Amino acid sequence: MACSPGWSIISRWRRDALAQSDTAVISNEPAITPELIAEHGLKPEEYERILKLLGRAPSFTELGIFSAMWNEHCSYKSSKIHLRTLPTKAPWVIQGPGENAGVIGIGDGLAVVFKMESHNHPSYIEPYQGAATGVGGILRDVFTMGARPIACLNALSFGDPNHPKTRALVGGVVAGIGGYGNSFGVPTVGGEVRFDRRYDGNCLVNAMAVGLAETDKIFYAKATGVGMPIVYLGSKTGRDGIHGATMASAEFGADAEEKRPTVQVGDPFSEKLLLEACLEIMAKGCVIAIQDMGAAGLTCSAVEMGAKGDLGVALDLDKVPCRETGMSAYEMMLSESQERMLMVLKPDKEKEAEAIFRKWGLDFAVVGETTPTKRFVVRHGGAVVADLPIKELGDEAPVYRRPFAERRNERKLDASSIEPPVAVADALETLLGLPDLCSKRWVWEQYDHVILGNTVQRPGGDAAVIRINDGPKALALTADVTPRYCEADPFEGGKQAVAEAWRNLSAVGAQPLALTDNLNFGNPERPEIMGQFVDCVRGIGEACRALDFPVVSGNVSLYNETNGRAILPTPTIGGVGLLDQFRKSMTIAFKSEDEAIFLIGETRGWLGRSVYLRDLCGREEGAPPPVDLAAERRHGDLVRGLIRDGLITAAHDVSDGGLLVALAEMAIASGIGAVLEPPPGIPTHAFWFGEDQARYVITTKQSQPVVERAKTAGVPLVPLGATGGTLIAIAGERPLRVDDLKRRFEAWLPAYMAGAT
Amino acid sequence: MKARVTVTLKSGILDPQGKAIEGALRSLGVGGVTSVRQGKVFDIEIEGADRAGAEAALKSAAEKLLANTVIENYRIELH
Amino acid sequence: MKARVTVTLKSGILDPQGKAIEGALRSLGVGGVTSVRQGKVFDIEIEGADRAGAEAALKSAAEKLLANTVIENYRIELH
Amino acid sequence: MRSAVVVFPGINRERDMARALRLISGREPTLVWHADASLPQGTDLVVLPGGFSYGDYLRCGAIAARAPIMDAVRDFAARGGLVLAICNGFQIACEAGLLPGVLMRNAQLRFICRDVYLRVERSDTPFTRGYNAGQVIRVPVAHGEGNYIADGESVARLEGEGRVLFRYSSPDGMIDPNWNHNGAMNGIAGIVNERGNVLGMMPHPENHVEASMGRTDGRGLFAGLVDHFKVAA
Ligand SMILES: Nc1ncnc2c1ncn2[C@@H]1O[C@H](COP(=O)(O)OP(=O)(O)O)[C@@H](O)[C@H]1O
Ligand SMILES: [Mg+2]
Repeated sequence: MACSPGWSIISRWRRDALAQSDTAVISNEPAITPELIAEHGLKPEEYERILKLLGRAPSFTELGIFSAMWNEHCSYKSSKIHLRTLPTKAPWVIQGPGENAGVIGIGDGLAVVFKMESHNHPSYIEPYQGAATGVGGILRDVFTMGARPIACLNALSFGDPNHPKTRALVGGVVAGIGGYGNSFGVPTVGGEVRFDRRYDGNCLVNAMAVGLAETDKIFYAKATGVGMPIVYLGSKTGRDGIHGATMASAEFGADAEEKRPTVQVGDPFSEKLLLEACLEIMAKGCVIAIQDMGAAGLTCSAVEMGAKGDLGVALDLDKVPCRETGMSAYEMMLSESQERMLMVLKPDKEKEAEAIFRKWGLDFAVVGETTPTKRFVVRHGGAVVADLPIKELGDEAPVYRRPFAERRNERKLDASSIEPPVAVADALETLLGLPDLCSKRWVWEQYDHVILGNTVQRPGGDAAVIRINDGPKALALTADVTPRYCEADPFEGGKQAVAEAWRNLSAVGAQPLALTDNLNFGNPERPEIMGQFVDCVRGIGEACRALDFPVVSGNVSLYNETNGRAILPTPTIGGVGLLDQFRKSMTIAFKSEDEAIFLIGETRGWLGRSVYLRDLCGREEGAPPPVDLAAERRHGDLVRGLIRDGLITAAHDVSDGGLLVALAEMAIASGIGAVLEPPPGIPTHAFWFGEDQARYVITTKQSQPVVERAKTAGVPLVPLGATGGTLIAIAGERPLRVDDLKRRFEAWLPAYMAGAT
Repeated sequence: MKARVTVTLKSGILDPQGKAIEGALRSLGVGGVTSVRQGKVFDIEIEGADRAGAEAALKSAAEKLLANTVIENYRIELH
Repeated sequence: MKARVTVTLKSGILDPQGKAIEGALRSLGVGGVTSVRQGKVFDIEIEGADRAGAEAALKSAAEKLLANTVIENYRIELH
Repeated sequence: MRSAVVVFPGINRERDMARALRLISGREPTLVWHADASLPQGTDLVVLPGGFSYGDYLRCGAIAARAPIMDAVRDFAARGGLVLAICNGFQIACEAGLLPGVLMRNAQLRFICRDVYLRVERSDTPFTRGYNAGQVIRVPVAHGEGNYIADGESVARLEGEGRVLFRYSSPDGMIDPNWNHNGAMNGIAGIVNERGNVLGMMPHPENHVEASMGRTDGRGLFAGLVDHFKVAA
């Protein structure tokens, strides 16, 4: 019989006790064959583990539940032991990894809730819906915790622009991210876009959401209390993305297009209603615990809520609102239909909560209750179709210490060994028009980046700046990684990704507070890939410790490879920083004529793994620039101080493309030119295009105090020249018109997307 | 030649639009509607009288552009 | 009962989407297409066997909501 | 100025609008739920804000235009009350028959969010008295379907009766296709009804009202409305 919310606790115990006898498990379901087990992505030894755990063979539904809970995506079985090494604590950290999103305090009783998550495989299969549902998923992670989303970012990696699939993927992914975020009503304010043939068969779509909550009104997944109603909220359940979770951890073969799961379709309208309804019942104090339904929706959310609370969960699938008829227990437990939540409700608030959801036109159904048995019991058609030990489902998931290969790091390239193929001026013109360095306006103009009226700095600078409520505080947000560095030297590359995010936040004047990561790699069962992962994580951890920049949330996406060809190691870092005065946020644009231009940091002319070396010399060689974390900290602190004290008028960190590209971006952003004088000693191409780290370009009207500040801080400060005119005029080089550089900078992406290149 | 290509969502694929329209019709007091699924039609004119050629062109149009065959089916009618 | 309501743009109303598709088809090398106009179809299920009642309901659905009769025409087929 | 902001499911710029009204009129607007049958007593200004009512499914604004509250809005307008319909609100007003024409897909078929320049065509209306005729203002747009289209006769009337209040223009006020991001007929960005008491416009003046945030070009519209009611009172 079906359970009704009206059950007495006693009778529930009896039923669960009954259910625990194996005989209660019905089986008008497919037999569990080795093939079926393999199809579920479970290795034979993992299946053995299941048999030992249960003392019997699992039912079909139970097999599905295990496959969902124990796949890479949900169990982090390959990455767990390494993620544990990351620093996650700081006085301002309220909640580190392990919940739906990380939480940090920013004073005034306010907390920032944020996380980044990948939707790589779904986006490759159906770019618009894949990217859209990726945004929807990360937004739910944030508002599940009681935070109202205030900004989104997205980090995108696509294949070679000339690969036949690339253009359609870019168009679909960007439209999907915009289509969801714009309709939901959150500004999408930052991110990155790169192109490399190594992403030909696996594009990366990493979406980050940031929300604002009151410190004392944050909600968690941990269920408490026995006999509490478990409520299903949001949209109805369909056969969407069944096996999505298992799929998301399966390496692509040539037949990827065949074994595609039913595609999930995003419904931003329902998500917006779900947001408003959830925040309303949270404010009314109806909620004990809440968990969004993401990968393997009902299964993961129910198990997580129970396991975290040391409680059992009894679900009755006959109560689940379904979109389609005749859905099996297996399908309901594994469905990835979007815009759904599971909640443990205060019993006395049930009617109030239901009324709120009805008002918003959303489904609301009591589908089960918490039990004292620590078992996960699922009934369908009155019969028990799953009865599993709830803690073990998570805790006993396999954990692998996979073998990994140390990478032989490459030698440092000597700049003098690299012949400049073209003059400096020609090189700059080429670089600014490259897919990786050109303006991404075509992308971010498809995102509503002004809604909510708090966008202080729009896309186009180093970090987006979002005012908090009516101010005066503001958040700085950025997403960064340099995959070509990570491949050449995963440890230095991991450090660099964190350092660049920290730098971008400092460049707008923000104090970096914490980060979220999205670790995208190939097949971890290959030692060289596992080696990349391990060393990147080591590098990230080292940088986080050195910069007091803890990791509070993150996501791992493995098996990003096709026919044995892996993506570049891509550990995307999403950084969050705080400004006390949004009015003081610094921008990259030159402000007026005749201001002094200085370079902060040391330039050795490091061309190894630079964009210059790759795209102008056609060489992908050498060690990437080393990251001196102590210097990063000194230099960033200096820049932040200069901004706070109003001593400088513009700031821009130096990253891809090197110093002259950074200077050109500052000129293009303002229409004001510059007269530049390279110091002697370093080959000019290495000086202008080397990618040494820990560097910023600043402009000032008050050179003297700036020079003194740098001296006392022991930070190298190099005069480069002055702003002014309409040209980038370098002593001894062909002068370049800023408006012409701007045209080149803006031209490539629109032309490419129009099919003109 | 005139042709019509009709593109509809595969069954089982969520149709948020249809769902919203269903609700709206209900609140507008339009009785008895139990399900709405939305699709697209493309009315296309093709020059030349060669039916086979036209059909081939329409098929590739549908496959390459008009339908997203991951989630949609299409039908071609040539008048 | 199953029905299909087809909504198309009135002639004379210009159709940016159709225009763009025309262009796209040309650049995809799909030959001979001289014009594309995009419309919508709604596949509707109505309960009850009374055809007249169903037709009335569909007509009011089309008039009240499915078509913007300022710029669109509609056609109802009841199967 | 007592204003009422109508909230339909899926609307998402009601907060932006409420802030602009609060900052400039000094009064917190009332939020009115789409399912309500009436507007608050003594409402001076009704606002249909931006967003994606009902997800923009079917046609932008189509479903919201048929919500219960819209009868009250129609009556309010029929009695001469001022209605400000922005972005999705403009689409809703057109679908509701409060304004002529329709807003079609942007010519490039992409959603566009950027600052645009608007030429204010006249200053002798409650909505534009805060500006000078011919003045160029810079405000953001954020829409995928803002391409204004109406039949020849309607457009002729709009132009003939001086009912186009805002036009997309170059920074120096030239009407130029290169500065018309969505392909709207005659660069039409905002129009009023025959009676001049219902304004529909695609751009978002409510997002440019704070000096500390950069630009204040949007203030004139709200400040003008406040004056209008001061004078009236
Ligand atoms: N996918 C995207 N979405 C939104 N903004 C983006 C995206 N890609 C790039 N941008 C913006 O373009 C600007 C330049 O990007 P990038 O070169 O990656 O900056 P940086 O080198 O400082 O990290 C940044 O402001 C960034 O936020
Ligand atoms: Mg930067």
